[in-house]
Amino acid sequence: MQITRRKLLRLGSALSVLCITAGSALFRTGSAWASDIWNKNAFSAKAVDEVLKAFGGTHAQPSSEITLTVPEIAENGAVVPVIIESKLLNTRAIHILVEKNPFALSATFDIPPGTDPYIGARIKIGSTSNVYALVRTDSGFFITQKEVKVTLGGCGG
Amino acid sequence: MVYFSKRCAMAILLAWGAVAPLSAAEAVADPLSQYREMLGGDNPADLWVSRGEALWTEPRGPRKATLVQCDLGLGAGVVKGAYARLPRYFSETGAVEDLESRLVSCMVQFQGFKREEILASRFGDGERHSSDLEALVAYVVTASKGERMAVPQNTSQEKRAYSMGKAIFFYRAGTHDFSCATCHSADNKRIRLQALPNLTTPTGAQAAYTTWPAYRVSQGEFRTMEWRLNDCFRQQRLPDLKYGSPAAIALTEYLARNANGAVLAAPAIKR
Amino acid sequence: MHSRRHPIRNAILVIVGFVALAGEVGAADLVAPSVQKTLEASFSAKGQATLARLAQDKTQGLCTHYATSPIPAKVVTEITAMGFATIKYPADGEYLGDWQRGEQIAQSGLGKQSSDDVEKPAGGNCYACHELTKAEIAHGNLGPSLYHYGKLHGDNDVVKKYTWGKIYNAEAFTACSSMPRFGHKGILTAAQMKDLMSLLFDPRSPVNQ
Amino acid sequence: MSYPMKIRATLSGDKVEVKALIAHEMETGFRKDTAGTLVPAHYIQLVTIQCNGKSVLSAQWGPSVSKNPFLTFRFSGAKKGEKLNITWQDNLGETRSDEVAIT
Repeated sequence: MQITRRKLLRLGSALSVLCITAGSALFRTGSAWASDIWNKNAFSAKAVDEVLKAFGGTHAQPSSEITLTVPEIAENGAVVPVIIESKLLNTRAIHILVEKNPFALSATFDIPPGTDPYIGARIKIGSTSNVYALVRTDSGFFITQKEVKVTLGGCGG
Repeated sequence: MVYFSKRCAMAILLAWGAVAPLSAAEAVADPLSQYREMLGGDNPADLWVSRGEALWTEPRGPRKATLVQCDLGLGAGVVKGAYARLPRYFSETGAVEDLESRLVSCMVQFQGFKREEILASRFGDGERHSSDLEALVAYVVTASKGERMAVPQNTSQEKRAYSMGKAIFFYRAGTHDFSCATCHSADNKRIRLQALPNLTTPTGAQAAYTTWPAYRVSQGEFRTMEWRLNDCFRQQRLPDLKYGSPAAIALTEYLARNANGAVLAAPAIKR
Repeated sequence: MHSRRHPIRNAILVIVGFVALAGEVGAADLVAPSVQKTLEASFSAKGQATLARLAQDKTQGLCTHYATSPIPAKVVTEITAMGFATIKYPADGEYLGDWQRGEQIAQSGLGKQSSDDVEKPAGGNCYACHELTKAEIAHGNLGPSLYHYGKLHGDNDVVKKYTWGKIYNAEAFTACSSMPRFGHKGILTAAQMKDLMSLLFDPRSPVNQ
Repeated sequence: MSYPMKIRATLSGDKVEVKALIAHEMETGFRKDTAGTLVPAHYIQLVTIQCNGKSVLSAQWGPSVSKNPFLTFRFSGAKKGEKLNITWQDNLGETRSDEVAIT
């Protein structure tokens, strides 16, 4: 049951790129599309390992070919800048994960041919936590991590 | 008299001696510089600027009028450079006005909005949603970005507002004995990790005033100088500072005038 | 740096202050009536922050008056004496409470603001101005570091009595200190102050690690 | 109702650098308002970016992407004046598209 669902989701995820490319008219027809394409399993996973599973992976190899840039200390957890660049061949997708957030997965980006394996985004981090850059290539999943300290700010109230 | 000159001389000596090593130490010591650098120039305040521009040119209010007749001090409809020259005295209202009280005056006068209604939602819902007024401020302020602060002090009213602002800055009250000066009258001080500008010096006032208004990261909203002052007084444990009130404008006059000569860098991005 | 001034500089200021001061200043005429009037016209009551908060007590009036000039020695004595007279030491003679609760009080910046719930206890917000532990990196520097406070100052009643007094009413020791008068102004309860005392003195507290 | 996005697409060399700011609440569903009521989740789930009808990036977001999201990336194969389109769709079915010319 679980496996079938995961397979379906994986298929859905792969198809989503095609659907979106197929034209914005289809995409805009209704909310049904968002809920079909959006990877609910991955986004409701609590732990980093569960997210990997939801994407159909079993193991992510630590890699120094992924550059993850985050501030060491964030003045406010509501906006934490994250830049990820992958030097791995055939990078297909980049995922941003935060270990201590209620749901680990923050964002995922599918990288089509012609687009650099480079993403800059801003995310919320509830409290001091490891941030992960999880990269999917044709030869599997790769990962790197860095800690971001989230501080209390200002006058405290 | 003798005392003051000696004290000044000592202060100058200390300052000269301290500047070089301190700034080097500060660069290393500021643990938040990397965070701020990464946020860089990509400021969500831009979203309010386009909203505000549309609000400025759209016919709105009971009179279906635009704000292009509004005189922000440089003549009707002139937006560019206006913020760098505010607050100032307006003879037609007989008062010193800051940008925000001026915008309210114009919205009432030309568009027929009710003052109480504008003020009721002056900071949006006070939490997550900025108001149209704040969006207008974003637009007008951005039109002065890069200009030098040149707040006039030609009238007795402007001079009175300045000294009143200074007096309020040092006024200690409330359950916690705080005044503005408690946190903002010494160099290299922090609350938690946030650097506190010394607003009694030109350098400090310039750095602070030219980076407000700002996109406030903690709220995800654009916030104005009136908001900044209002929230400072809240944290001082004082009652609610009225929008466009004599005290709000006097303090703004004091800070803006102290910032003269500096290049306006607002809207900035803040914690 | 509780004090706005260095002690030695303070002494110089005192001498000069005496010379400069022509007559005595009463609390009533310390701040220009126009300032009071402007403030009253510019604020409205909100939540627990009523307009009464704009009125100054004598200490606040004196400190505002001398905010940009030296405080005369006589006034320093007056302020510290007034402060000292307000201090109430624990009725049961016990200065200590629970350092873990103390840590929470030191972290919290809530209390007495127009936006705060009156039913909820206030915090001390100690970290806003003081370093206390190595674990909390987000601490201010308006006040001195209190790291190793108990370890450095010893575990004796004289130090405890002084520290209690300092938290209760800092004006008793430093005229026009930036530190709120936590006991005198009813910001913290006696029980909360005991918890803060433990945070400072308990050998198990992270302050003394 | 939503406010327009702020998009910049700049060609330098053979690469187009895209920087986009999107006006959106990105409510997590965990936050309480001042009255203590839980604010329902409201966040962008899908973002697709196309140039000349071809997808140059597609993203899925959760509620932990910051309010008023910012996104930057680079792609090649486009010329000045060509149109770049960004479309988002959120969990409540709201959607918005904005377009800029590459400069």
